[in-house]
Formats: sequence, C-alpha cells, structure tokens
Amino acid sequence: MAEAKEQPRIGVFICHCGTNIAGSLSIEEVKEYAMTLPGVVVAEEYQYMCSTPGQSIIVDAIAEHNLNGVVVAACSPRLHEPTFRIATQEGGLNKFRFEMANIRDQNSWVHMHDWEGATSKAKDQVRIAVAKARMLEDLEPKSVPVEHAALVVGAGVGGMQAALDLASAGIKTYLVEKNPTIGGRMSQLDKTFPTLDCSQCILTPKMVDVGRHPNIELMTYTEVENVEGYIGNFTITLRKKARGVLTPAEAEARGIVGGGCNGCGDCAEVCPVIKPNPFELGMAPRKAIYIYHPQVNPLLYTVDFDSCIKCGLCVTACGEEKKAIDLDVVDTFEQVRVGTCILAIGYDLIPIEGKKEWGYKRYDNVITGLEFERLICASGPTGGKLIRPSDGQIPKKIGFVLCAGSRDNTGGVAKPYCSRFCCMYSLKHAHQIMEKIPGAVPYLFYMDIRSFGKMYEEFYYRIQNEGAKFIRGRVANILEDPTSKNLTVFTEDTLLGRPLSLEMDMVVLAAAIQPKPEAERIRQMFGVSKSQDGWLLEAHPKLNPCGTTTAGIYLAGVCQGPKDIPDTVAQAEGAASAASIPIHIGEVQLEPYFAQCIEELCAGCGMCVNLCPYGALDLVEKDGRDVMEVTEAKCKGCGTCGGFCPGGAIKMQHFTSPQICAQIDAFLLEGGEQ
Amino acid sequence: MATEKNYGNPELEAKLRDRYLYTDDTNPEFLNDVKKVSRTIAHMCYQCGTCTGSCPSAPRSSYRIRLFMRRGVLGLEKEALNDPDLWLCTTCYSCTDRCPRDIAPTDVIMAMRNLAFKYDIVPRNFLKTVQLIYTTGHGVPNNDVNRSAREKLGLSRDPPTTHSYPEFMPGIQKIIDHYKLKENADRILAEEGQ
Amino acid sequence: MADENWNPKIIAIICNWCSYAGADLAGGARIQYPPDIRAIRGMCTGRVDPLFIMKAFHDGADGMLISGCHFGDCHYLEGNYKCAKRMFLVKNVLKNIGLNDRRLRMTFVSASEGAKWGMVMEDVVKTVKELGPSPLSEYQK
Amino acid sequence: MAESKHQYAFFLGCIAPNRYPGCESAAIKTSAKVGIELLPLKGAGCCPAPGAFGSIDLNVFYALAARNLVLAEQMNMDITLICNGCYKSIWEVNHILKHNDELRDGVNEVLKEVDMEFKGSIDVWHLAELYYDPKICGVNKLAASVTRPLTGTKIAVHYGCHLMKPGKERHFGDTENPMWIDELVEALGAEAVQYRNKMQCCGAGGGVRGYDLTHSLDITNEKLINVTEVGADAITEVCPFCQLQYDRGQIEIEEKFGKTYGIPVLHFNELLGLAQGMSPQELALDLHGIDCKPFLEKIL
Ligand SMILES: Cc1cc2nc3c(=O)[nH]c(=O)nc-3n(C[C@H](O)[C@H](O)[C@H](O)COP(=O)(O)OP(=O)(O)OC[C@H]3O[C@@H](n4cnc5c(N)ncnc54)[C@H](O)[C@@H]3O)c2cc1C
Ligand SMILES: Cc1cc2nc3c(=O)[nH]c(=O)nc-3n(C[C@H](O)[C@H](O)[C@H](O)COP(=O)(O)OP(=O)(O)OC[C@H]3O[C@@H](n4cnc5c(N)ncnc54)[C@H](O)[C@@H]3O)c2cc1C
Ligand code: SF4
Ligand code: SF4
Ligand code: SF4
Ligand code: SF4
Ligand code: SF4
Ligand code: SF4
Ligand code: SF4
Ligand code: SF4
Repeated sequence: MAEAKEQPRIGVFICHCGTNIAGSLSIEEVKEYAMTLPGVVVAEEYQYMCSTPGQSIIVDAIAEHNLNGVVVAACSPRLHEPTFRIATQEGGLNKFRFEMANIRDQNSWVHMHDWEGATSKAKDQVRIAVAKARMLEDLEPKSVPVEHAALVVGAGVGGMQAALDLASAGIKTYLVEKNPTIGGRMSQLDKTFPTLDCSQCILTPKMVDVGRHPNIELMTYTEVENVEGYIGNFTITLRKKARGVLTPAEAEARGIVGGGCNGCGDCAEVCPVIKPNPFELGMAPRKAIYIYHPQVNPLLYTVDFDSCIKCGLCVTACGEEKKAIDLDVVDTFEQVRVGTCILAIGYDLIPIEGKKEWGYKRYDNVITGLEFERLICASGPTGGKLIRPSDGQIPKKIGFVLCAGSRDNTGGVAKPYCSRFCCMYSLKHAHQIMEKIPGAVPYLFYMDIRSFGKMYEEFYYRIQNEGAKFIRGRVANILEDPTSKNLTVFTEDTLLGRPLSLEMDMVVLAAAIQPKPEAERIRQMFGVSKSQDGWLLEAHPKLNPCGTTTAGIYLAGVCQGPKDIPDTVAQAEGAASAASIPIHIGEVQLEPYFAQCIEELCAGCGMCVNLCPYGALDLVEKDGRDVMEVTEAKCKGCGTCGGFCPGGAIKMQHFTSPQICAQIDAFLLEGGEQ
Repeated sequence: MATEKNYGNPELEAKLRDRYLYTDDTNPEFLNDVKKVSRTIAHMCYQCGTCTGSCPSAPRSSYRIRLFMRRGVLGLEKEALNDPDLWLCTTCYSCTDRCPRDIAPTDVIMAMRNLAFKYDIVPRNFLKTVQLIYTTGHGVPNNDVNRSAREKLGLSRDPPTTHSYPEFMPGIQKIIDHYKLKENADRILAEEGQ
Repeated sequence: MADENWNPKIIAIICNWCSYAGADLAGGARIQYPPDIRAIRGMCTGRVDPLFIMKAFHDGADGMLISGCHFGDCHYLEGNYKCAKRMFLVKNVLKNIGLNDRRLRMTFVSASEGAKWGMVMEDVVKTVKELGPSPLSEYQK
Repeated sequence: MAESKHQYAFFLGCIAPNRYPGCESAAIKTSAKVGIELLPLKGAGCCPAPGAFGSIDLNVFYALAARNLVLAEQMNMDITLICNGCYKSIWEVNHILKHNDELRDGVNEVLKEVDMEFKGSIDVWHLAELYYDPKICGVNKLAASVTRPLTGTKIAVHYGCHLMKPGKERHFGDTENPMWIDELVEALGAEAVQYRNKMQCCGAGGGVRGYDLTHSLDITNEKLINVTEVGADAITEVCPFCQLQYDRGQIEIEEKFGKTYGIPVLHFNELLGLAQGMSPQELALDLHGIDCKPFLEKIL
C-alpha cells in the first residue's frame, strides 16, 4: 500500500521534559526500541527538546543522517508542532515531513504510576508516528491574502478598547453592538475600584473616540447573523435591527438634507407608552422611543417596536424638518469582509432569585450589586441617593453578601467559580455608603477577601480603616420583618465561632456572573469552544489567552472568564494586537490539508458534493466524463468528503487514507503489513 | 509528644500544659469512617459557616456544626465523639440544603453518632427506643387511653401494625439482633445502672 | 468475564479540536486512566472512513473509539453529525459479521472536558475487557 | 400498582395510631372523599424513627425501613403516609436502596434471614402531596370536597423538615419559602398566614426531644412566638411528631418556662376532616393537649 517513493530515513527524538516524561516511563527503552523500527536511522533523547539545544539536535541530525522524516516524541502537537516544524525546516526538510508522538499529555501525565504500561504505550506511539512519517510528503502551505479589516463583536469596555487599538493601527474596524448604545456594563457603574474614578468620566471619552475614529465603523443595534470563511477572509452577515429612527446620514440619503435624529428628545416627551428601562435594571421608566441614558453614543433614539403602539405622536413631534422617525422600517442585512474577529460580548449576573435563602425579588430591600451601582450613581434613577426600595428611606446598616452564588457547588443557578470582581466592588460599595451617608455602617459578610490586584490589598486596608465591618461567615439566610421591611441576616462569625443574626436596613448581594445566553449562538457561529462553565475558551490559558482554536478569532473581556476592567482592557489590547498581526502581514499560510481528487478513481457519483459544509466541491466535465473538482480556497480540510467517497477517490493531504491505515496497522500488526 | 516541663509541681504543670494540636490527638481514619457512613464529601468543607448560621440549635447552645466538620477533616475523633453537643442536632437539614460545597453536614453528624455508638457513647433515650421497638415493633407503643379512643373512632383497638399482628415481631427482632443492637443497648443501660 | 491482566488493543481516532484537546487537558490535570488505548489524531471525525474501522477490526483491534466535538460544536460545522450517521451503519455491519457492536464507540468530548475524557477511557477499557478479545484477533494469530 | 384507582398501602407509623388516632381516621375518611383509597399495611412497625435509629446504627435503620417497604411490595402497592418522620425513613430508604447497589445488597442479606427481599418496585408518597398532585387529587378537587369552609380562620402552616429537606434529593422545589401546603389550607377556605422563619424546625427531631427537652422546647417556643405574632388561630402540620411537639410541647413549655400560648395544633388531615364536615369527636380532638375549642368556635 505504501506510496513512499524514496527509502525512508527517519530520525526519532525523544524528550524527557525534565521529569515530566522521564519520571514515568523509560526513555532509554523507548529509544532502543525506536532504533529497531523500519526506516529509523537515528534515535536521540534530550532533556528539553523544545529548547534551542534540543532543536539543534534535530537540525544537525537531519544533515548528518540525511533524514527525510522527523518524529519527536514529546508533549502535544497542539503545543509544539509549530516549533518542531520550524526545526525540521531549518534542517532543510519540508516542514510537513514532521510527525509528533504525544507521550506526555496523553501518556506520562495520565499513567504516572504505571511505568511498564506507559513505556509500552510510548513505544507503540513512536511506532505509529514512525509509520506515518515514512509516508509523509512535501506539502506547500497555501498562502492567502488577508482582508485589511477587522470585526469586533460587543462594545463594552473590552470591545471598545480592542476596536480603538485596531483602528489606531490603521485597520478598518467594524464594531458591532446589539444594544442601541455602546459602553456595556461599565457604563452602568458609578465609580470604579481601586482608584474610585467615576466610571462614566473615564468611559465617555473612550466612547466619543470610538464614535469619531475614522477607521471605526460603529454599528449599534446590530447583531451577527452569519459567519462564513476563514482567517483572512471572513464574510460576516450583520442584522441591523429596525431602529425606527434615522441618523443624519441616513436621512440625507433619503434626500432629507439636514434631517435625521439630533437627540432632542421631543419624541420621547410625547410618546404615551411607558416601559421599564433595562439600563436602570427596571428601576426607572423609559418610553417606547428612548435612549438608555443621556451619555449614549451614538446619540440616537430607538423605537422599541415590541411596545410601540404606532400612534404616530413621535413622528409629529419630530417634525417635517428632521423627519427622523420612520415607523415602517424593517431589519436590514449587511455583509462585511474582514480578516480577523474579536469577540467581546461580556456577561450577565446570574438570576440570583434562584438562591431562595436570600430572598431577592421576595424582599424589597435585598438588591444586587449592579442595582446598587445605579442607586448610588448621580445619573441613576434616584439621582445618586441610595434609598431603600421599600420606603425610600436612607439605609444606615447595609449588609453585603459576598460570594452570592459564586464558589457554590450546589448547581441550579449557582456557579462553582469565583466571579473575581465582587470582593472588590463590595469594598467599593462599602466606601461609597460611608462617604455618602453619614453614620452608615457597611457589614461585609465574606469567606475570603480576594484583593489580589495592584493596589487592591491597599484598597481593602483603606476600607477597613474607614470603618467597614468585616464578618467572616457566609450568609445562611435572610428574613424580612414584614412591617419594617428590615432584614435579619443569619450567619456564623466563624472567627468567634458564634452564630450571628444582625438586623440590616438593606442587603446587597454580590451576585455571581455568568456568560450571556447568546454566547452559545455566537460561539457556534464563530467556531469557538466553551470551557466547562460556559465561558468562551481561549487557545491556551497561559500561553495564548486571547486566541481561540479557530485561527483568526480572538477573545477580549469577561466573555472569556470573569475579570475586572483593568484585566479586560489588558486582554482587549492583547487581542487587538494578535488580531492585527495577520492583517499587517497581509497574508496567512493555511495548512495545506485540503482535499484532492484522484481523477482516475472518481466515478463522478457526486455524493461528496453535498457533504462538504463549505461548498468546496463540484462535479465538472473532463475528457467526456464527470469528475469531482475541489476549490482549494474553500476547502478547510475537515476530510468529511474523504471519509465518505466510496471509491477512495479523495486524497486528504497529510491525513491520507494510506497514512491513517499505516498508523492503524502499525499499532495492531506491529508494523507488519506495509 | 508534649514537652515535659518537669516543674515538679503537677498542678502548675497541668495549668501550663502545652495545648498545641499533636498528631497523636488525631485518628487519620476518622475522616474516612465519617465519609463512608455519611456518604457525603465531608473533606470538602471550606469552613464558611453557612451551616452554623442555618442551625436552630446553634444560637441556644454551644453546638457548632462547623466545628464538627472541622474535627472530621482534622481527624479529631475523640474530641468530636465525646462532645455532648453531638446530640443536639435536630436533623433539620437546613445546613444540608444551604451548604455551598454541597456537603450534607447533617449526615456527617449522623455518621459521627453512629461511630460514637461503637464506643458506647450514646444518650440513653436512644437506647430506650431500641428496647421499645424490640418488644412492641413501635417506638411509641399503644396505651389504654388511646385504645378506647380508637374504639370510639371506629378504629380497631390496636392498629393493623405489629400491634395487631404480633407474628411479625420475630422478623423485626431478628433484624435488630443481626446488628446486636438490642444486646448492646441492654448492656450499656445495665452498665449505667438503668 | 475477562482476564484482569489481559491488555486489550484499542485504537481511537480523535478530532484535533475537541477530543484531542480534551485528552491533552486530562494530561494537564493529571487525570489517571488505563494505558490501553492508542489515539490517532485526525482533523475531524467526519474524516473517519468506515474502512478505517473495518481495517482496525480486521487487523485484530479489540475495540475502537471515535471521539469528536459535541453536536453543534464541530469545528467544521457538521462533520460529527456525518460521522455519527455513519456509525449507525458501521455498527450494523459489525453486528452482521458477528462482532459485538459495543466494541465500537463514538463519544463527544469537548476541549474543556478533561475529566470526561478520563471517564471515557476508563469506560471503554472496561467495556472491552468485559467483552474479551475480539474473535478476529484470534483469527489474526 | 392500582394507581388508576388511587389505592395505596397506608403506612401508619407510631405516633398517629398510638397518640393521635384522629389523624389516622381522618386520613382514611378524607382521602376517600377525593377518590383515594387507603388499605392497611398489615404488620408494619416503626418506620423506624430516623433520629433515634439513624443516630445509632444506620444499617439497622435501612433494614427496618426496608422491611416495611417489602410489606408494601408484597401488596404490589405504593405506600402513602401522613408523617414526615415516616416519610424520611420510608421514602428515603426506598430512594437510597434503589440507587445504591452496595447498600441494597447489604440490606437484602439481612432481609434474607427473615425471608424477604427488597426489590425496589414501589414508590412512597406523603398523603399531602397526593392531595396536591392534580393527577391524583389537586387543589381544586380538594376544595370541592369542602362542605364546611374554614372561612375567617388564620392558620399557620408548619411544613416540617423531613418531608422536603434535603431539597436536592426530594422533588418539592423551593425549601426556603414553600407555598404548596398553604395552597391546600386555602383550599379549605382558611387564610394561610405567613410568619417569620416558616421553615425552621419544630425542635423535636434528631432525638433532641428525648436528649435535652428544654433545648428542644426552646426551639418550639421560638416558633410559637413567630406564629402568635401574626395572630394565627391554629397551627397545622403534616407530621404527628411535629404535632406532638407543638401540642404537648405547649404544656411542657408552660411547666418549664411559665409561658402560655394555647394555640390549637391540628394535623392537616384533621383540618381537612373538619372542613369536610367531620365532628371534633370523630377526630378525637379531645386527645389533644391544647384545647381546640377556640378554633372550633370560629368554624362550627
Ligand atoms: C456591580 C458591579 C460593579 C463593578 N465594579 C467594577 C469596578 O469598580 N472596577 C472594575 O474594574 N470592574 C468592575 N466591574 C466589572 C466590570 O463590569 C467588567 O470587568 C467589565 O464591564 C467587562 O467589560 P466587557 O467589555 O468584557 O463586557 P461588557 O461590559 O458586558 O460588554 C459587553 C458588550 O457586548 C454587547 N454584546 C453582548 N452580546 C452581544 C452580541 N451577541 N452581539 C453584539 N453585541 C453584544 C453587550 O451589549 C455589551 O455592550 C463591576 C461589575 C459589577 C457587576
Ligand atoms: C515560586 C513561584 C511559582 C510560580 N508559579 C506560577 C504558576 O504555577 N503559574 C503561573 O501562572 N505563574 C506562576 N508564577 C508567576 C510567574 O513566575 C510570573 O507570572 C511570570 O514569570 C512573569 O513573567 P515576566 O515575563 O513578567 O517576568 P520574569 O519572568 O521575571 O522575566 C523578566 C526578565 O527580564 C530580565 N530583566 C530584568 N531586568 C532587566 C534589565 N534591566 N535588562 C534586561 N533584562 C532584564 C530578567 O532577567 C528576566 O529574564 C510563579 C512565581 C513564583 C515566584
Ligand atoms: S518539547 Fe514538550 S515535552 Fe519536551 S520539553 Fe518541551 S514542552 Fe516538554
Ligand atoms: S427622533 Fe426626532 S424628536 Fe426624537 S430625538 Fe431624534 S430628532 Fe428629536
Ligand atoms: S408611535 Fe410608538 S414610539 Fe411613537 S409615540 Fe407612538 S408609541 Fe411612542
Ligand atoms: S471575588 Fe470575592 S465575592 Fe466574588 S466570588 Fe470571588 S471571593 Fe466571592
Ligand atoms: S464521492 Fe468520490 S467518486 Fe463520487 S464524485 Fe466524489 S470523489 Fe468522485
Ligand atoms: S475536506 Fe472535503 S468536505 Fe471538508 S472542506 Fe474540504 S472539500 Fe469540503
Ligand atoms: S456550610 Fe458546608 S462548607 Fe460551609 S462550613 Fe458548613 S459544611 Fe463546611
Ligand atoms: S441538621 Fe442539625 S446541624 Fe444542620 S442545621 Fe439542622 S440542627 Fe443544625
């Protein structure tokens, strides 16, 4: 079956990885065994193959032994295949003449106490890799040009930062936000720890920059509808939701010169429909034609068609000159072509009412941290006056329940992870009430105060010094006095070892956070995995925290996992930098794993054509008969067609049937059948 | 392991005795025994205090369920089993419902009580119930006032349980004897002169 | 029941994006499992040609595992659906030639499911051990 | 299982038949009016008391509960019962043994000595949940069976611990602020009043009543304060042991702490009996420690 045209001359290089591998299996035995395998002319071992000296061993051996195939038995190809391909290339071979045996992640680390089992498995793994290496061929990566544009999904602080960085690097950037305004969660915050600067004050300039950056095309009230293509050449279909209000530009396009919405608000004034404002978490009203808050960007009203009764009052109020309102518009679609994409879709709070013991939504004066932000914010529904929802009184004793639904393994709405910023914002909240309400005392019920960032522990020190009370005990339950609406908080002061019940005027739950519900759809469209807890999965938690396993897709902000604003911005800058690299290089090399038709074998049945999810295959007429033809630029190399073709007429490069069969044979027949 | 003070004054030495935790205070198997009997992940307790905060017994006594969890984790068997507070849990399961680590502290207490019983540590009311069930099949048996009340209601004087069908008693006794429960109860009560 | 000391020959073809990454994660987390399975990396379960499976059993494999992404998560959109469909057919064929179709298993393990990979490994080995050596492996000898 | 006819093996336990027989007769008569037939589970014994037996040897606890379960398996009938303590033993042991092979095998080894085998072929229900279950009875049907609505009365529901907790294993939903028994009470025409710390334990369980009576009564006292604060005319529960704790407990509290409450305590079945027109005599309310008259005067 073998296709090898030349005599195989394979070098096998076995890595100790310190004791990671060498501590669980016999490198010596594997090396000796490798030498006995057909085609192997040299076998070497080294402490750290990926180090510079380690790679030199490979480079030198290729020259010395005139190798035409390289096998490294070490960690995972997902970690170091690129490294060793470069070494192979430096040695003068085509870089696809390289194959890896994963004897660490899938052997020594998972069979740590089975020396014999691990050693014998490693031998098999090397034998299987050698079998494939014997049949490897020279391949040329396909180089494709990269669209000089990028897409950022989500315009919270993460998405905005990423877009600004990309745009400033000279890249045309589409910033897509599903809400009518940009800003995300940060725009709902009052102040930010640990510096306590006003959230809006530091965010608004960024929002303005985003709005007027010549390279940013801001698309609010817009969602991603479909994603096609691959790194360098994504075609993204966007749904621009019917807003009912025209921008000045849109108005001008309709011939209404000088028209379009100028944000005067006359329309909302007359609109008879009142709805809760989601930006204020329902604590303030808005009309059916609305803006979230005065600082919105773009300053453009939006009609909520779900509640609009089409009375037309707003149209009249807006007037003939501006003619900004059109109640008959429908969703429109737009396609953009981009080279890379960044996802920055943020997070939600968990529905904390699911933790019944704390009575959220049952007791008036139990609120979430986010509601606290709105209530304490000068531009919030109460003008910054923190009041009890039950009676409008100013609370004096305020309890903060930390880890509300975080670090909790009971399932339901609870989350096993630490939400990572709630300790810090609860400290901030404690400070805010002491600052704003004379005589007010915050009680923080905590398990640990996780203040690990720069100047965070110092912030903790400061708040303690200001007089906040810290009680180390997780809150067991809360009871409400039905008359006074005061709340009794039950816990144990675990440091005293005494049960505690304290009456509070108000309780703030530092509710856990969770991925957005739409994250699931977004990640499937972009081909991104999720981690166990539903957050979008990075390519490597330490070495590639901004990338994903799909080339050209990057992550920024909380959508990848809980993080505060500094970390969100840092990751956004990292993602922007990563996303700009292929764009600046201008081309990417695609792994040449595409399908090829072996025309002599093709029966022209056409079965494969419908199987390809990317429409890469067609039947064409050649020499008077139908044969299949691959459009390489469309093929992504999944091999689905190759797995199906009844005649074996499809050759999947680098994963050819003979190669895979040789691997199977190598294991089962000890390489007998060749 | 405690250091000898050699002050030549036993009273003073007792007063100044080192109170460090020593390895010989602990029984490394205790945690495993507790886990086995309770079938809960007792070792995962992170001492948050939710359990004590939920506990109806805690505010009116020195009973601290969290303390027992800690003793379990550390293997402080003697300290746990000899503490009379062990018997103050009403098994209300509030702690179990709220424990964020998804442990069942109630079952840990039950397990510790089972283990205490193996050392004959048990309040006598529990043993009396054993004797009653052994002889009547019921922990709270019938009495004459109740019999006549039952009659007035049109019920049988004795309910259709082991009270009416004594032929089922040997079965119950065999089961209890299998575990030598009656034997042990009788013995412990006798030793206490009850 | 099978001999405890018998080491079955089990081959796995696993998808680069999900199960291979999940298997690596199991390594990172030092999840321990029996060493009887040899994994071959493919780009997608969609690549799995029924002939590979037949070949493996013909060569004397005692068990075979195909593992890829969860439905909806395929890196190439729908390769795993197509593979899963083929599996029904192949299992039928296996049954018809007298092989217990439990020797062939398809699982879905994502890149974040290291622990699940460990469980799959345990379980596949257990199943194959229960079934004992493949009748075809005897024939191979 | 003859579920279509809604027949159940009626597991009595100890306290209902031997201390509050009105609960037993009320259960039989009230359930009959909504199409549920209760058949005697002959030879049943103590459930066994989860606090008393579970505390000293869980294996005996499992085995004795399994014996009761096997009696019903032999009748090929689901069990229903009217006591939370019994529910904890009988329901929970049934659940555990169905899901834990090792324990089941251990229990069956012992049962073999008495020629029995636990098969796991039946289910266990509290009669109150059957009343609530629209497939069996449901709130509307229950309301329709009422001939003497308890209008104008305020009733505090005590759910008890062992019916619903631990919540994760059970199927009753919210264990912090449940309302379903309140709904049943309102179906009888009464007002179900909400009081502080509704789900707190009555204080009797876990052997504490026997071990340290004052401790146990102090918990009861807290409940009684909360119940009186909202002006309840009576307490209702679905557990004769809680009933004992509240009813006899009030007398003991008077003796030990010098505090008098005088709140009538009625099992939900007794309450339902009254609402369906049964007389206090038919319910043996005279056996109660606390005089039910003040409550009866409001409805008769
Ligand atoms: C109560 C509270 C107080 C806090 N206080 C502080 C603090 O003081 N200091 C601090 O550092 N951090 C604080 N944080 C954390 C801070 O909110 C986050 O770190 C930060 O907002 C994360 O930004 P982001 O861009 O990742 O996500 P987000 O702010 O959530 O932005 C995501 C954006 O994406 C949009 N989006 C979502 N889905 C889609 C979609 N499908 N298509 C298009 N757009 C989409 C959303 O509408 C949103 O605009 C606090 C958090 C809370 C809950
Ligand atoms: C005991 C220990 C265990 C840890 N374990 C983990 C872990 O398990 N996981 C984890 O994520 N993190 C871990 N960390 C943290 C981790 O070490 C750091 O996060 C990481 O090394 C930071 O990398 P860096 O590049 O910022 O700094 P460094 O690794 O310190 O690199 C700085 C480099 O700059 C060079 N340099 C310094 N001054 C000059 C100069 N003037 N001119 C030129 N070069 C200069 C230094 O020589 C050095 O090579 C651990 C840290 C410690 C101490
Ligand atoms: S090549 Fe892989 S296995 Fe070897 S030292 Fe580097 S990381 Fe470790
Ligand atoms: S739509 Fe018209 S009325 Fe409304 S804010 Fe815009 S310009 Fe003003
Ligand atoms: S048409 Fe709709 S948006 Fe305009 S005023 Fe009427 S209800 Fe409000
Ligand atoms: S950040 Fe603090 S409050 Fe939030 S989950 Fe982590 S430890 Fe709990
Ligand atoms: S399935 Fe195979 S034979 Fe049929 S058209 Fe495609 S390549 Fe040709
Ligand atoms: S390998 Fe085949 S099915 Fe997959 S993308 Fe390429 S042509 Fe399409
Ligand atoms: S609630 Fe659970 S985790 Fe917390 S102290 Fe109690 S047993 Fe431990
Ligand atoms: S079950 Fe026991 S320990 Fe737990 S809360 Fe109730 S009385 Fe306290």
